[in-house]
Amino acid sequence: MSITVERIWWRPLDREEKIWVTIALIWCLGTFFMMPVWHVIAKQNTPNESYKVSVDDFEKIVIAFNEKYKVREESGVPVVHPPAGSDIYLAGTGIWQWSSILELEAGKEYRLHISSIKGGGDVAWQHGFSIVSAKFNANFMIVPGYDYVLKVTPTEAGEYGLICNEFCGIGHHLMAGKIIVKG
Amino acid sequence: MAEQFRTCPTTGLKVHLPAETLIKVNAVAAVVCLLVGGLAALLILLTRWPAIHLLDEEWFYRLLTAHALDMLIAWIIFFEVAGLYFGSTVLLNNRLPAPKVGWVAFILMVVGGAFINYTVLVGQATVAFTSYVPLKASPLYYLGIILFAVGALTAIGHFFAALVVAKKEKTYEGSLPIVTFGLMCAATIAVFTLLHGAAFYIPTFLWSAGILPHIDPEMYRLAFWALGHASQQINVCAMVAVWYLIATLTTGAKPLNEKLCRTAFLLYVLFINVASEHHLLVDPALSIWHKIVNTSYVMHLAVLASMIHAFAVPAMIEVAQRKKGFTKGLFEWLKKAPWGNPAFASMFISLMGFGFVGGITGVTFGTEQISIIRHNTWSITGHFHGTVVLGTTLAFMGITYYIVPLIFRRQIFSETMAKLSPYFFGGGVFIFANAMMFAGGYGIPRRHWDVTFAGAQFPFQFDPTAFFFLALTGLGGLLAIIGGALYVLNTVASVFIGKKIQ
Amino acid sequence: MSDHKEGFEAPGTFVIALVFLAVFVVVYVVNFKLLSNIWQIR
Amino acid sequence: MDEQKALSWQALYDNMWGIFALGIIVPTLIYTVWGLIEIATLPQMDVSKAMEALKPAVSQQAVPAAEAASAMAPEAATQAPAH
Repeated sequence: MSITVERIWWRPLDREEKIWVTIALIWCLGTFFMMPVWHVIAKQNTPNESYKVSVDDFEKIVIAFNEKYKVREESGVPVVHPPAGSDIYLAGTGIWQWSSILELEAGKEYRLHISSIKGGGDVAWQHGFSIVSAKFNANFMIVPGYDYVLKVTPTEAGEYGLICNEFCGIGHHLMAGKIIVKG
Repeated sequence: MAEQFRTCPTTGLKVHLPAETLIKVNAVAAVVCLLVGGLAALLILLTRWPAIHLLDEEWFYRLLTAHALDMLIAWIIFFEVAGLYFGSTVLLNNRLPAPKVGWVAFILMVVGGAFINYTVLVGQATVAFTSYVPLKASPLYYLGIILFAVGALTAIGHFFAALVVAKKEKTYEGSLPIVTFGLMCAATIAVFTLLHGAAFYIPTFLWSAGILPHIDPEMYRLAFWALGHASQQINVCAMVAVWYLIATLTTGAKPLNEKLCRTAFLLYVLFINVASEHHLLVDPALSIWHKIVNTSYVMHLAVLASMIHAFAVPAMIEVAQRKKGFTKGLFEWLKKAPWGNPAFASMFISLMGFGFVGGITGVTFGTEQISIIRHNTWSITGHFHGTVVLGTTLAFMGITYYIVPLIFRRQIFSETMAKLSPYFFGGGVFIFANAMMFAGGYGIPRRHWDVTFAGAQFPFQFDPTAFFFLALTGLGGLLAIIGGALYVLNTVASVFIGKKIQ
Repeated sequence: MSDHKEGFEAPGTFVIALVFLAVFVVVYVVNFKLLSNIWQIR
Repeated sequence: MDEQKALSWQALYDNMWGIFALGIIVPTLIYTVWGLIEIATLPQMDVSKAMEALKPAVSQQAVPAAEAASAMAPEAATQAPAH
């Protein structure tokens, strides 16, 4: 096996190399500019609004929110129906549950704040916020101490699953809830 | 000094004996880790296959943690250290400047690896690979990772020192050979990675020991992925270097244009590490501009690099093959390639698999907005099994068939096993990774013990098609495990009972 | 080897590369299509 | 002449420590430093405003005027004597 390198290896590219590098570069730049362009032309984008908030403060807000808009309970979990267009709050809890079942109206935009609270447990974990349905899934991170604001418009009525998809301890796989969207 | 070298009769390469011993021990440690990680893989696989659902939840998460650490960190970094010593000594007719330092590094890594495996297996560190705070493991776990990282850093420092010595003692002329140049780039990427590892594992260790009160979870995520994702970029870079090496060894090919290949490696060094952002695209706190610039490796320049390598490696093989007279049509060169040579088969499957399965999906899922539908689903797991397993692991398996005769001076125990292994492994992981990605498309989460949500308050029912892909993942995984077992058994048998080569 | 040639030195590889690019484009476009099916989020 | 140019480019690529330095500095600045600055300078959520909006709904027979006044100008309400 030869391991010597030619003395001069700096030389022009062959034709096919030039063509391929050009094609590849165009594709790479295209996929790069697609991201800012999609922010302008499309309605499915990563939200750009978030805040710092202490775990206890967010818990206070979630409790107040649930109390104010609770319409009923399902298996001990409050179902809340906030007014369309309002600020709404949802948290993953330290006992591997979701803080409420949201009941939303289709076609209305909400400012959905997501974060993590202790909720009767000892620790506010990181969670994965994953809306799942037969048609799609959408995923965001829940990080304790941070309020992530998703300006979300449920487009179609139905019942959607809400599961945790970030490992958050031993109760992780039981952490399933739902979001109800009314037509 | 002279008696510390031997000359390989077949290749004519000069081998520094202390370096040879270090290459041996690191390679053996790597294969042991692959074995442990592989056993964990089998058990996890049989648990995520809903029809079998083997382990209980506690053991599932423990073994998932162990599998990730033994594979993504231990197997690959041990092997890379062996590769770095090889690239900086044997390929350069060079010596390893301080073999004792090599032993210190090795011992640190072994002790670190032992701490990690012990704490995880006894249940003191069921925190998954990421150990996202505030999930807390015992301090020994973090200490294990720190020791491992310090050991790896020491080995990399040693590699750079060897390069300096080689240059000073003029053991080679002109530029570094492309393989060593690629390894040097991988080592640079590794230093970035391991420094970030130190920057947050040390505070996290102190937090776990009760000394620090709080670790900011978002800062932890930012720093963790500079280790967790960037460590896989070391693999990409090292794997590409191995492609060039195997292409040369098996077909006598030479890079068509070194300028192009080296520029591509340089683009890796500059930009590949920022793609740690792939894990933070749907995180709070970071702006969309930080996300877009970083997730795209700065305008996809590192993707351009991969596309260059993906062209340059088969092109150099094609040119070499055409010179041998395989000039009929477009693909005679490929049909008549040495497919019976396990190193070639591994390399070419690795090349294609990395590009078509891992690479395409990596760029696509790493697009800022597309992350919304892929983040933390099984699609991501499918993607990185396409890169790290089908790509890196298979390439490393391929080069083993040269390392065993050259360094261990043993014949490969069974030619048949060696021939079959890459096809089983490559085919298995191909099915497995793709099936995972389809399952993830239905929203099947990663790191999840039970996607039927039995016993949950509000169980969600996934589309039945998703369960077809879960089963297909299981089947593909079993095939891959057969291929992996063939490799491990064959390698171990060759090293210990293979026929000696004088 | 480096001297300029009119034809391609590695036409087979070039075809493989174009197939690769085609698959890439398909996967990329399909994913954006899937993305456009979800709720409006901004 | 051409060879001289090629050699100087090659020397650039042979500069191991230059590549090493760039490989550490570039991603550290673009990814880590920029990211840490963004996380560190993230604004605080306005908790009191959020809580204000979530006050229990006022029932019809309650004292709307005082409530409204305190909601509008909390400082003024605290200074005013209690009813």
